[in-house]
Amino acid sequence: MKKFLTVLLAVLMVLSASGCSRNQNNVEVANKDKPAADKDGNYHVALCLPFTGTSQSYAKYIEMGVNIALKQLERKGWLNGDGTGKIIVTPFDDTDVATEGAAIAEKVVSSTDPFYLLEIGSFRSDVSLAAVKTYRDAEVPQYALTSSHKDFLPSSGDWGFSLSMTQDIAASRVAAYDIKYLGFKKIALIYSNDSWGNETKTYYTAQAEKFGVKLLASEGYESGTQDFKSILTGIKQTEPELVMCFCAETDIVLIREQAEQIGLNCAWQVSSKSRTPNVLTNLTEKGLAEGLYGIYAQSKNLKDPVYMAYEEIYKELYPQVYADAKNTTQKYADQGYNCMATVIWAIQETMKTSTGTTRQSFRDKLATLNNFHSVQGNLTFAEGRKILQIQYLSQIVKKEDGSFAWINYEDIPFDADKECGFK
Amino acid sequence: MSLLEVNNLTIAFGGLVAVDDLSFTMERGQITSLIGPNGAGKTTVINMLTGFYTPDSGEVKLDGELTKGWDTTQYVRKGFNRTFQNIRLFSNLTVEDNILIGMQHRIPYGSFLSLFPNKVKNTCEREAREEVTEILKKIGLEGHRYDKSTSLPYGMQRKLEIGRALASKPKVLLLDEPAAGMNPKEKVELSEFIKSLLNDVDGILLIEHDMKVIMSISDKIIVLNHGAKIAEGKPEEIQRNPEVIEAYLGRGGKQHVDAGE
Amino acid sequence: MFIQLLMNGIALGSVYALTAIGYSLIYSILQLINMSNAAVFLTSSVVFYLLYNSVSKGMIFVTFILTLAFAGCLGYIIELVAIRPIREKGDGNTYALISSIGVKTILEKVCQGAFGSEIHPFPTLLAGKNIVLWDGTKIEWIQIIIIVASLLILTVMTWYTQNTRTGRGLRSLSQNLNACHLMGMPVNRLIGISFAVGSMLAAVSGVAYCMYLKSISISVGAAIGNKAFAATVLGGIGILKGSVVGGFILAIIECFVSGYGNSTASQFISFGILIVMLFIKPTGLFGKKEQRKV
Amino acid sequence: MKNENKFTEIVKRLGVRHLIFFVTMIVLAIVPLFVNSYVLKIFQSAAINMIFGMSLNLLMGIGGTVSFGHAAFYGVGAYTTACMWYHFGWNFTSAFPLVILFSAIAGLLLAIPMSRVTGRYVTIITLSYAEILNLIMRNWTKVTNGVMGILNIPNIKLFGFELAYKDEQYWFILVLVVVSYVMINWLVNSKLGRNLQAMRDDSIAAEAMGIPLFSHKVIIFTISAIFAGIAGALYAHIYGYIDYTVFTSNLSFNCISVVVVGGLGNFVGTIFGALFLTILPEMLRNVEFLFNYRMIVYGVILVLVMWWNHSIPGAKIKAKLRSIFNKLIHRNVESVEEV
Repeated sequence: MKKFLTVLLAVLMVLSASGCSRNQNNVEVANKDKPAADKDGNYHVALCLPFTGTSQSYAKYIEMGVNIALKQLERKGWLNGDGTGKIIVTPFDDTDVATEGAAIAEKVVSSTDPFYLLEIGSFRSDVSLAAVKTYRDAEVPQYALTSSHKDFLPSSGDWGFSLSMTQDIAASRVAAYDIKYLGFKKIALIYSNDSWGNETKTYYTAQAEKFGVKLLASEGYESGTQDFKSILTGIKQTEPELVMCFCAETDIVLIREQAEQIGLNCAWQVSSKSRTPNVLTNLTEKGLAEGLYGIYAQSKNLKDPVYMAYEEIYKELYPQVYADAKNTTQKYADQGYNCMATVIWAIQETMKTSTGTTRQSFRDKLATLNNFHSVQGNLTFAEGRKILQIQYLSQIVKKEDGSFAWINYEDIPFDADKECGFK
Repeated sequence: MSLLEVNNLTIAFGGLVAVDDLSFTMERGQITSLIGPNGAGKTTVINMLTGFYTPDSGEVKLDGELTKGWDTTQYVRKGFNRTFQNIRLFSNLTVEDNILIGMQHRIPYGSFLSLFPNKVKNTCEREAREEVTEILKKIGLEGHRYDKSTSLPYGMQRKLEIGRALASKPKVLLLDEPAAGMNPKEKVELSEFIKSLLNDVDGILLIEHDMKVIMSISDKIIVLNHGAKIAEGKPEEIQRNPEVIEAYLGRGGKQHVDAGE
Repeated sequence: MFIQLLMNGIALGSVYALTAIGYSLIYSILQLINMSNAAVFLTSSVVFYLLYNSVSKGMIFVTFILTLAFAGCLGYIIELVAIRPIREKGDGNTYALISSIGVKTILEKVCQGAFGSEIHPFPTLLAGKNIVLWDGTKIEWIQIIIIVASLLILTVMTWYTQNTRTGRGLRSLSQNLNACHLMGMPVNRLIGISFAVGSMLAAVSGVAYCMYLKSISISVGAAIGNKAFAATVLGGIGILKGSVVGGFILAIIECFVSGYGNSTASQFISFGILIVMLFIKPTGLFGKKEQRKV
Repeated sequence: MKNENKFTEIVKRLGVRHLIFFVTMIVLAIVPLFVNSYVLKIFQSAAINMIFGMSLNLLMGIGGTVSFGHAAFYGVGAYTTACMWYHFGWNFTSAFPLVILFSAIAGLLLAIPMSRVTGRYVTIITLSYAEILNLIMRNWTKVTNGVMGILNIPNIKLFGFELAYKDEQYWFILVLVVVSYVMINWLVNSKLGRNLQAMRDDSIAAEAMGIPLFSHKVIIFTISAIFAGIAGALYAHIYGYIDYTVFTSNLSFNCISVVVVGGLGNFVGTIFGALFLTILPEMLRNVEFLFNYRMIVYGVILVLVMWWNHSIPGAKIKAKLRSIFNKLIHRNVESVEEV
């Protein structure tokens, strides 16, 4: 038995040492220049989102946005205008788990039939981060539209894209609005203790200190916490004027409810992540909606023709979802639509060029996105492909007919970037 | 100097005195039996002699050496080993492995040497397996070396358990009702077998209910009742001792025997 | 502040206690930790919500009864399908435990599929009314109702196991399963009933918790399962009284620490106490030290 | 009865299990030559799960302790090698001794409370222990970079020779699988291994035979934790990104399923268990209608496997099958001391 064993070990050693002589099936060096269209001219896009698990609703909304953009393109006769040149989206479910994201990346990167032009997703930053190495090594564009982790773009080489602001700008602007515009001095902070929440806390606190305001309390809670009463009781002692919440929409509803239960009366603010119709409907039913501040990335100009066309198809394809959200479109659906719209634009631009649409040409074109007329105002990829979006203060106000709605203060005489010294 | 000295051993479980001021001695080369009705504290004595229970008071001397403060591993290393009232074999291990476990403290290599193949480990294992063959011959289980211990019939399992205890070459072998559940023919065979064990161990403490077995092979008998020693002596004396009869047969039985005299 | 935290702790403690009784009941009978209990907690809350919005529009009490019935059947079916065949072969409980993990995955994923990951408002009893103490502490009536309910259920359960025939049957099962077989008791039916009762308890605590939060989302059962389980062991596994006291202690400590300290520290402490406790007195607060039967 | 014994003796000496193991390893070794990098990645994670599964099987199958927190040691191994790279730039080989040391310490720390209590507390202690370690990973920001996780962990460097290509990495993991299997079998077929199995079957009888229960429990926990730590370190370098969300109780449950599906105490079974339970979710990913019911099918399979292996109706069917190739299959461990 011992002889048998040593023979086997020797075989394995030889195989691993002879690594360099095998065929190059691991890293598709040449793929980035391969024309992305398959034999009948269609382009394939991988959509990797948490279709099951605790963020499945967000995944559903993003997919809706993508489908609306595709339906619009279909009505215009697809890419070539004559019904050919379709874009085929293949969904993958990463169940919000990092290892799943990495496994899907491997599948997308190595698949030759269908040959994917790019990958859209995933929803949470750490799932996208788990896959960034694979996409970078295989040189496949990774469009993590909702990833705001500061390490995502730098570590993705030049193959990563995102439609979310990184927190160093976004969180600082929120601090500018709260302190400089709304004039709050006594501020307490609640944040979810994950990579997103932690980052927002760091930049928000730093910016507040720059404005000479020291936070009364800064309470992080472990994900999965549902009883916030004790944290809120601690905060109530500090008698804050404003409580800033960097948390998901499920948490803010609980926090607002329980704050009411323990009699913590002050102003409340959420970040763009929880400025959603679902928060509006939940809080309205509990009578706590009035006055909640929020942040809205980009302006949703309801009269804008691009938005009107998008809303038309939205109502047509998803009437129930539209009605549930009190006749407004979901934020993540807008972002999904924008993402797909930019992809369609980049493909159409590169189709005309000599090399045709390849991963490399698509990536180079997409990186030059400038003042792209999207559903949420103009999108521009600044240096390092950082997205520059305008952020507006937003609030739930009571309309004449007694109902509540999110409104954006777009025309206020206040420039957050100047206050934070970004300009 | 006697092999084993037990002086004023006492233990109580939450007020109930299980063994009350028990003293006796065991001589070398003898089979000493411990008898008494159920609940007399026989098994508790064995548990105290193997370190499972620590007595409230009293002391035990093995070859003059005090056993105070020993833990179960020291009891085994110093020369105690036992079988159990209801058989406790290692169900997933083979017959051979069960016996190897019995002699594990005599196999002279530690956990570190167990982790990789080395000469010391190989030689020790080979010698141990040879010794297992001898023990298997002695208990008549040569053919079952690689069978699972639970697949053996009841009588063989009993013998295996004794073989396992033998494998650790104890000075004092404690047998807890070895003959339980056996038919008369097996009992006679077992008595002979226990008698033959005397040339492997220094002394045997036997707990048994079957009077035929006790009377046929015991050199000295100690009778317990409610944890206290009520009689000690040769088998013939014990047979006629009135307290013993009363303890066993109750008051009525005593007159009957007196009448029969 | 102190009283507010105390009240938070007591209310949360009663939810832990209710779930812990479910674990303790099944553990005391089968020495099996029923992992699917946390999933039943979630499923029953989801079923309550769906029923409330569809079949028994607005009638909380009717929906509650329907949910209890559903949970009871679910518990019985889980035992019948996933636990009984494995338990009867007698290979030790590890395998029944793994099967209950399988059931947990199934139930959780079915709920996630059916319910989506959004948060929805949940009906509650005596909404909006609350008592204001002298130092401004506000106590909701729902908190008091839950505390009363958990103590009530504890007394009912102890009375049930002491005096009724099936109750005594359940207790005798926990002493010696095989002996009950010999006595001709319908062991399988009794174990089925104990699973059903355990699941109903999980349903009650699930609905109570959602009423306490006045909202429901699919991550509602996640944290509670582990905490209730820890409470069971802290109080002395298998002892109903122990799981209730263990639940209250754990919750009160958790609330005080996250009130004065921060929520991360409270998680450290609640699990840390458990391990320290097991180091000092492994059998838990009410467990008796067992003499090793050799 | 006579010839039957002779045959079992031959089988025992030849070790049919080792034969099956080495044949499987040969087959797995040639896989990279036929398969694209996606499937190769699945086999890589299957190989890592083999080491992780064997480490738990050592603890459960041989040591007799069901641990619900094995992901904790996996995490300690992963974070040790990642932090050594993140703070000091060490590569895999230089961090390896530390991986072994810290995993061993983590195993030791769990062994102490574990050996003081009876079986029924096993579940809650291991669960809480893993939960505490996860909290430490999440909040010790200075060392583990906290919730942000550690990114861009480089490929494995073996004495300066970087394993850049996937199949090289895969073969390296296979070598470690073989080495782990061999070392574990050395341990199992030794005095220590026998003593541990005796403790597993009946701790009172084992104590009566003079086996020091506490020290043996500590040894088995430490060794099992070391192998789990090695698997974690491999995960860190192969996937290149780790954070606290990876090392949760789900990972521990998956590992328990791998061990139990493969058969307690049966290390070749763990190899197949790891293969089956790593490839299965991937296969389900492609089946269109099963799209988001993947995990439900996983749960159903878990229940079915338990039903197949350990239930009376399942046993009846298996008995019929067993009578067909009765001689070859070596029986697994039937029962474990009460949990």
